[in-house]
Amino acid sequence: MTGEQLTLDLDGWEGPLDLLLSLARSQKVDLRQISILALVEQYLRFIDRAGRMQLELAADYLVMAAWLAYLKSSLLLPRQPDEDPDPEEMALRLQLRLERLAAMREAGARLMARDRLGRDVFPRGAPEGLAVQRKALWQAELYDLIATYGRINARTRPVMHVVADRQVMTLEAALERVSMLVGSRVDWSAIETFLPDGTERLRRSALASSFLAVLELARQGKVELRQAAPFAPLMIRQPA
Amino acid sequence: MSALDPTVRAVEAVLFASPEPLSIDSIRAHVGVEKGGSDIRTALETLEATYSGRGIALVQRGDRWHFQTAPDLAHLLRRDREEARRLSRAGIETLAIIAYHEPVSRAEIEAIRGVAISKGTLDVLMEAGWVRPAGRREVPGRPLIYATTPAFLQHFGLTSRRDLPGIEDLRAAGLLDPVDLALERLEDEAEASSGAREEQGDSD
Amino acid sequence: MSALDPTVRAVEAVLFASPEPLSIDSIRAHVGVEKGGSDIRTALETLEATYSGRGIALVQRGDRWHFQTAPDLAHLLRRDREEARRLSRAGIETLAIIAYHEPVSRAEIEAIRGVAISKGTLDVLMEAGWVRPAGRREVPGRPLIYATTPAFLQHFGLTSRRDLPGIEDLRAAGLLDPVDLALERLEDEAEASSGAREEQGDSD
Repeated sequence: MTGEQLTLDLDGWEGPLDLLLSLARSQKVDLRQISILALVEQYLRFIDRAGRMQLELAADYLVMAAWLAYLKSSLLLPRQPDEDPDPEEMALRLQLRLERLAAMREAGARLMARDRLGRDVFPRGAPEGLAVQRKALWQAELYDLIATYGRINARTRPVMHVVADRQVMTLEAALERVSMLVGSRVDWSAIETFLPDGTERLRRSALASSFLAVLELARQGKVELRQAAPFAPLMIRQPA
Repeated sequence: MSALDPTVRAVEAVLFASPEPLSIDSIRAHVGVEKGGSDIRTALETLEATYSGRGIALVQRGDRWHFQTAPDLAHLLRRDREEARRLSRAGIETLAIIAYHEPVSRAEIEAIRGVAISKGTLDVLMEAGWVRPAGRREVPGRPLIYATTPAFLQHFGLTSRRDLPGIEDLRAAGLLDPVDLALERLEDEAEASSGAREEQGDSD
Repeated sequence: MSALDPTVRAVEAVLFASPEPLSIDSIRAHVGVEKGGSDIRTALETLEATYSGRGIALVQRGDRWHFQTAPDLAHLLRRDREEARRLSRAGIETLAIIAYHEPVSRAEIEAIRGVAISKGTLDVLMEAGWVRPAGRREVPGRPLIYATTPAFLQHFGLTSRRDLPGIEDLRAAGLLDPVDLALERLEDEAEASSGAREEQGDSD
């Protein structure tokens, strides 16, 4: 069989489908009438020979071989009703793929054989060329003009920074104040008693920074904290 | 040649001077409307007929027209024997698949060829100016799809994709349909014919 | 055209495809001797007569021959086209500054704008006919100063420059609002790069 005479130069094949197509061609019949079973045999023999010659086969050739071996056994064994996948359908599917590849291969060859520009037919060797001289009609709208001027103005106008009067107590100030006051207290005192007098805004800021300050002091072991329940007063004292 | 129709002369001159194929619109942009002249399309038809059988031919490629030498004179003109860069087999098949199936995704090309296409293959086709990305397929993953270009038609001497060799036969034979679709159709046909047989059987 | 003489066809194709004018010897080197064909010189004479009065002509220059488009159609090969083009941001800023501050020198424009202006920007405004040089400032270096033209007023539908809204009007209209400054800076950058492309485009 011609299939056996195919050289084993696997570099020449573009994957298992290509090899299968070449083998199918060797059956010298219309692809619609090839014997899939014979084709499978051919392929498996080919792969087997390659294996015996210790040619390294790409994984996809082996995957195809395994699949074809499975297909072959399914085709030969008595058909199980409702077998899935249907082996006849698998064989048909393979045949359809081969037909499609063959069709495109032939189409490619016919395409390449056409009278091609620059190889068989030639355009004018020295065309004079066509030139388009563009004349711009400049467009702009009044709105764009004045809006742009406004933007330039906004962009280049001196910018004055006004810093609002912010009533805050810094963490440093709070640390200092709490450290100082806690020494003069004998018993547990609520955190609120450490805050400076002032507006409500200042007291809120002072509460936040004093809270951080007592956490830090507690970490350093300089104060003890106690809170009976969530949201209960936070009590502070110097360690005994 | 008798043709002294001013539009015919003008179209002839513009097409000769152009380094690339021209659409009717761009021809008109140069030629303008000559008084007493025929319209551009008529002029093109006149020229096509005038040059028929000569050493030069007027041809339509896609929606563009250009002059080129007659194909049967290739032997006089082929400048150097070796073809400028031969396309690999993978390149030729990929180009054929794109041309006959366009627009087509990379996965679809690979399904037909049965192998992955190397990155270089599509690059070569795009670099040659024959293939271009043509948007994305609106399916999961939104893959890029590819199609041929006007330069493809020009290079291969095709008036349109309908001129692709054998495309009508391939379509009629279902060979441009995906395997799944072809399989469905075969099953439908098988069912229809077995159905027909059954009916015959019933009527006996 | 009747010319189906093989030599005439061949000479026609060879001359058409050649990138340069060809002598009779080099034509013969390509064409060879066609059986039953006329000789090269006769073929050239036939072609010369054939193309007489058409859009292209076969001409002899020294001892070389080539095709060229008919001289009276040269105007078709160069065509003017008017294109509406929008002023770039640099252009409109410069125009706005000139309109509000005229007469104004280039250095003054740059000082107000806070960004240098390229030479092309003023050229475009002058090409558009909206800006003109209006003498020189009598200061060291005697810089050119610029002012708007009547065509400027006409294009923007203004009776006089006094029709331009003043700074207070702009503020009231929210046009002095610096909120979109950051956005604007981004746009400037985008434009600077597309502007570079435009200038390239202009040069062809």
